[in-house]
Amino acid sequence: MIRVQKEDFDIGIELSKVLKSNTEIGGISSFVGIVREYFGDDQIKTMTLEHYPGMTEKTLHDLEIKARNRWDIKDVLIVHRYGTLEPGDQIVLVVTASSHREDALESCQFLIDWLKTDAPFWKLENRKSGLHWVSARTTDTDAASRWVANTDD
Amino acid sequence: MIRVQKEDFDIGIELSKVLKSNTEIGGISSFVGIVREYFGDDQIKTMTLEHYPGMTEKTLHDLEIKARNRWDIKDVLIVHRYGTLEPGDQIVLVVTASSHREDALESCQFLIDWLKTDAPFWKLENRKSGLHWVSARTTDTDAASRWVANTDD
Amino acid sequence: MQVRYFGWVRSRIGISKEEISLPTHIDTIALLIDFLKTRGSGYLQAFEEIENIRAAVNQEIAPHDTKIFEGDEVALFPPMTGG
Amino acid sequence: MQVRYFGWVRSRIGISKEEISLPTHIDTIALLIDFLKTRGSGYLQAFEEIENIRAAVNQEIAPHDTKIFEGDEVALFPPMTGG
Repeated sequence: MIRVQKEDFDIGIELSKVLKSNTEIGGISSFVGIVREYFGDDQIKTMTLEHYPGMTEKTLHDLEIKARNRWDIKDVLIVHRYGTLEPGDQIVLVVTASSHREDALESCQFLIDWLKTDAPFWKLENRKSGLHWVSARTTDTDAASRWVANTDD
Repeated sequence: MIRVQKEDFDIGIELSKVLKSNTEIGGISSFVGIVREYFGDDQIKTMTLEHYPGMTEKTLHDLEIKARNRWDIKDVLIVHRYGTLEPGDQIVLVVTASSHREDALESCQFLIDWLKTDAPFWKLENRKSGLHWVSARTTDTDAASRWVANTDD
Repeated sequence: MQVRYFGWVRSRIGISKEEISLPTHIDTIALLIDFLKTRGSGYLQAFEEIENIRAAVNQEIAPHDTKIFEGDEVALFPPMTGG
Repeated sequence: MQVRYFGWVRSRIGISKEEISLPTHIDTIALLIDFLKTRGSGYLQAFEEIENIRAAVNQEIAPHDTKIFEGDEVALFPPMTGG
């Protein structure tokens, strides 16, 4: 399941819903992205996430399908927030559940790697020094593309 | 931090404690191990975790230190239960928090891999067909040892 | 054609979407971008680093040589920073 | 010496720990195991697959050729299945 929302989420509640969805689950992997308080020495006051409604949902849904095709996973949850957030706020949640931990762990990492490069979000930081758009990191593209190189694993 | 306990844990509460521990956290990875309901077609009624008190705490603590030395992580939490559990019950929780998602994701996987092979726990399943000790899987040993081969990454 | 802008492409141009009547020879994303650059300094600034411009046609990522048609929804934006 | 058993080593032997007075020539884990195997069928069964017996000396994993001394706490158990 995927959700794109302004509201915060409660990881405990989300995980217990995933757990109750299936009795074959042996492991649940999750990742939460958090707004940091500093960019180097420059304090971040707020971070605003802009996104492309419609395309975002489509992209997250496609990523869920890809993960389900590649790993033996019993459930997937992606929750991505948009709007203006503060340091310490939760941005994104990825949860994958499987009978086997390897599938849960790998698919969670796969999803977070691809969200970085493929989900149509743009981050504007309001820092002490002024407004700054967050740049895409080439290391993120590298992290995502290694899943392409490894398709035959 | 590490904890070995009979009691269940609440992931939401544990994660929010980790999050509040440090303002430099940009990502929190977690893994929860769950008692499955079936071994093949054989229903699992309960699973009893026996452990070696003293050595368990020592081993988990050593694993925490190893992870902190190898990755840039701001916080680590390992909670491992013992005693008699039922299908759907939580067995173990590993949480790693970092400024960067790669460090959080990798260190979480490292810890769960090594817990499988190095933490002195033994699992006795009470299945429909009778009592069965859970065997160590050679794939678990392989998963743990790849972290040794990759030390120079 | 509806054209949408996001991220610093949007903030440099100053609007988030507009209706463009495509001149008939403008039939790829690359040509659309060249056409938009003639519309003012905001556009020029937005598209100055062409290697950092990503595009979507009807909400699917598309390379710059993709053919575009009058009824399409085209979006232009910087590399995405999700997650 | 205190000797502790876990997992199916414990359930086959039938006790979880015992005090053993070490004969002087028993100075490694491997020799301790051979000595224990003379104590009855539960012990024989517990240690029949020696490649599946792990040991700890004073709560540290130790190979079978590790020297042991009277005051040590030695534990014998199957491969661990944590996590």
